[in-house]
Amino acid sequence: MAEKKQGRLTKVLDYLKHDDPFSKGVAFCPGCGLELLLRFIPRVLGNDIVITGTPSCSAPVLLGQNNQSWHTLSYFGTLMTGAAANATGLVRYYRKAGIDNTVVCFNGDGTANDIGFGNLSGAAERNEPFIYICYDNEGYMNTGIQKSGTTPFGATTTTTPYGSVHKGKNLRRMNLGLKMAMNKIPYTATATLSDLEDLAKKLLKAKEAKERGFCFLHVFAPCPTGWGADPADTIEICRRAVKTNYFPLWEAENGRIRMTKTVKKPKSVNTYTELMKKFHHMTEADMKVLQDDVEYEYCLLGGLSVLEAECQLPVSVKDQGDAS
Amino acid sequence: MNTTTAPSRIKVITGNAAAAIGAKLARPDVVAAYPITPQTEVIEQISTFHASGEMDCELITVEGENSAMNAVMAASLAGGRVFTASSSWGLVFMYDAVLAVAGARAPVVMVNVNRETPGIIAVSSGQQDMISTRDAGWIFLIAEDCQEVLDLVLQAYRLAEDHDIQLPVMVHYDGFFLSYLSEGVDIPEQETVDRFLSVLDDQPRRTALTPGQKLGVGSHGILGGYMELRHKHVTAMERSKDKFEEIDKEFAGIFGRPYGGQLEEYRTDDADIVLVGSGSMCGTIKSVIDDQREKGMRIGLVKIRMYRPFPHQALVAALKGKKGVGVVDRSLAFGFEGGPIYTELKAFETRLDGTQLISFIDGIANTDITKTNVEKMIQMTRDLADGKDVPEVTWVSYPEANTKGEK
Amino acid sequence: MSSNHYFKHEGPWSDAGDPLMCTDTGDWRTKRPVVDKDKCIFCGFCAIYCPIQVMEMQADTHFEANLDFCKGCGICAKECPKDAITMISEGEFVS
Amino acid sequence: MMSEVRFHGRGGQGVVTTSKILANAFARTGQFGASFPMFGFERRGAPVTAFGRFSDRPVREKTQIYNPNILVVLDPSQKDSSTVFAGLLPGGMLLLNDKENSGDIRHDNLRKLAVVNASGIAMEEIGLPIPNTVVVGAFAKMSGLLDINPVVEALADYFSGKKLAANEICAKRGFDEVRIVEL
Repeated sequence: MAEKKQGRLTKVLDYLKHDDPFSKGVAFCPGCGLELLLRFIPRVLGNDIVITGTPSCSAPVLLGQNNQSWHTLSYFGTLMTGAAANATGLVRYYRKAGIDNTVVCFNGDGTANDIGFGNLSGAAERNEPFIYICYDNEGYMNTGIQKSGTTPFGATTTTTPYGSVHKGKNLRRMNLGLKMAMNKIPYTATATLSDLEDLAKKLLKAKEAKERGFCFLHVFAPCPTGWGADPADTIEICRRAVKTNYFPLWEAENGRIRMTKTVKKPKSVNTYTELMKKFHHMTEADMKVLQDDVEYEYCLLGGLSVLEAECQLPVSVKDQGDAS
Repeated sequence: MNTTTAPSRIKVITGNAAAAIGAKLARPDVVAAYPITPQTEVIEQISTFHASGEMDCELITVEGENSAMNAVMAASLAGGRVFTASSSWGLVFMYDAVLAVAGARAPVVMVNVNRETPGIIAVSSGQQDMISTRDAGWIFLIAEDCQEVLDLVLQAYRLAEDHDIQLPVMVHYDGFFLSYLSEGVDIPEQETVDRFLSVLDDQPRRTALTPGQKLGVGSHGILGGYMELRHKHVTAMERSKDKFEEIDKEFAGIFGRPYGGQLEEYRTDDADIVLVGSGSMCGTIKSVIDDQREKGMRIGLVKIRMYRPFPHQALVAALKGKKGVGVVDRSLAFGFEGGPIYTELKAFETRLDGTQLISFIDGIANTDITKTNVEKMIQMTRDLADGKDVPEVTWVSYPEANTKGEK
Repeated sequence: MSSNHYFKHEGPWSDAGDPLMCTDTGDWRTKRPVVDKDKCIFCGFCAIYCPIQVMEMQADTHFEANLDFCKGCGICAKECPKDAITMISEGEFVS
Repeated sequence: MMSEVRFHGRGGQGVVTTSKILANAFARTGQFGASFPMFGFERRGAPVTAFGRFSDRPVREKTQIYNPNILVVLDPSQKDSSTVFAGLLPGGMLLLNDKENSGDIRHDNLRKLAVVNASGIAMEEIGLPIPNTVVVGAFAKMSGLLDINPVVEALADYFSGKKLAANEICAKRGFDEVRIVEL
């Protein structure tokens, strides 16, 4: 029998210092990106976090049913309209009462970018000391796959269906991560499930940065059911999203953007879209629009990450000192 | 003219300022502030107290009323004492959170400065915002004057945070007519207020969301669990009636101002006709009653101070045997001809042994409930009691509505 | 008087003191992962990428799926760098 | 006469659509049908229950179904579960989607059993193991309450083009290939 090559255990396991507080049998679809992310967070950050969640795909797991619970974390079931404001109330009282805490405001893209964007923006503007994690599955999945503000151009959902006249979403997606980074909040970052070590590091950085104020994590979390993908492809979809610059990985400390993964030879976006039925109706012309979007956002990101060093705009020489 | 109370305690301030001072004296941990006419001065005053260090609270200048209620809900469920204030469109913008607060039994105390809502843009006084949210599951209290605004805020904390109650309380007062009216108000000493509120510290601590405590709030209520929670809520609302009476007596003992609990009965003992009203209109009504009394008119006022839960037992006891009762509503009940409070009282008409009820709608959209309006209402209630033909509903300041009516 | 049968508090509080709820998700799958111990190089990719975190270490030689909860999504098989895991239809295992 | 039918399956099998198509078919014959799912969240792979009331008189009841006289089980792994048989009336019928026609299911109140390899037929005709359009054909045959034509016509409200054609074949094959066992 050939000597089995003793591979080295992945370093990611070193970050998983805490137990998985969730019951093993919970209601997420097979291959759900959200399930992996939800279990991953407390395994990295610890089981003393206070996590808030809204009616969503995570609700049947995050929120208790009568007196029974699916996990051992302290949680707060919020409304989509109030998520970040609820988290604000928690951290403000804990600060007043001197209670040490890590509050994780855990929401989908619908809450973060659409119905709850107001209080997300307010919490960022007030620099509230908690971690807001958006799991972006690009649509309202719990209600059965409707379009959201982060649904990409072209994608079909049940509210942007394929019809003879209209064919999928004809609007661009909002880039939530970039929007939040613009506020010079202590920490912003994007992350996804193919790069778990990167995700773990960013979670720990957020936990440290929250002492100085608001932290926002934009995590790309595919939904096989909603995207018409094979459940086995969830991680590969994340990998290709990064490799095509569809979902670049970066972080921003006090608004200064730094790529955490530079893709030397980015592939064209169709190597990403081919894994999901929601894109399969798209014409050449549609794909060009999507590719242009991806490149526009990536160049914007590139520009922002070198802005100060190579800024051509006139700046008052007198107070050239550190702006922060 | 000698002064009755120590001069330094009486200050001439607006209703809004009285609300802000009441909040300050209660020492809240977290205050959420978002401006809306006519409430703005409340949060401006609190911001000033906060800036000067007079108020050691976490002040959250939120981006909208919805976030105001959500922030104080969470802080309250985490164990903190909280305060916020709003009005009309702001109150209905936060309505989903208002419902969530009641469902979660978070003892939030809020001031609502009554203003016309919903549907027609009107920056003017009326109780429609209170009526639009009356079934939210909150305790509703209504103040008549600036002193009562301050006092009700303090009483609201004793009621909301009482271990047997644990319900959110909203203190209503008329925008414009009271929010902007300045009158002498006795500002209690901080120590006296601390003593009044310290009763709560001797009670068991309520359940609070604490990191690492394996406890969560905001769970699904499933079938029997949902019904159990709702039943606990309904019974707590009922308990709050007697609790409010006890708090009123204790308050009178400490601060020297008895109000009468759920209702204030003004010269009703020997009256055979009565007006039922709430809010700032009651001041005008009382002065007209005194004038009419001198002319031999046996007229009294029942002032509603607790509107939710609806004080029907107290109302029946106060009105039983009266010949005629005129209910003055400063709002509308869409779907009914008469006003909302009139319609609710009508449900108990059979327990009043033949007392006849009529409905007056007045004072909406800043219309002034003048003395002559009150005299007219009293005269119509007199005619009702004397068996004359009187329309069931009268829009006192909008005669076009009273097509059958006179003049 | 209202009971405390469903909730132990006045409000909608759930405490994790009682045993956690658990759904029989193992019954959801149509295929299951089978690990070839010889091909497995014990890298743990299957374990970190399993959404339910039920690819469990066996001594320190290889990993195996906890079939009480595995939903048969197939991520472990797809992510295994050595193709040591194959998804087999549940039909094959019906006794 | 009112039939109260309970459908058992899994997320992704089109359980709710099965009941809808039948209600649609009954309506086409001038009869009445009401179909609705058991409420709660759906997850792909998780058990799903749906209900259908079909009658020659208007259906007015709005409650779930506790004493079905007909059971339809789209997911073979649930064929022995007690919840499937809960409340079945004496003289009840069961339509089962199963690969091998075992027909070995017994229950005191079960009088008629029908088995059809709906998932298999669906794989052949539409390339997906979604059994519901085969099942509606089989249901018509087993229950004797419907001819195949209204069932096939009903499909036009849910499919079009090539998909409609393929699903029509599924319904017909269901009707023809269902094996009925009188117990």
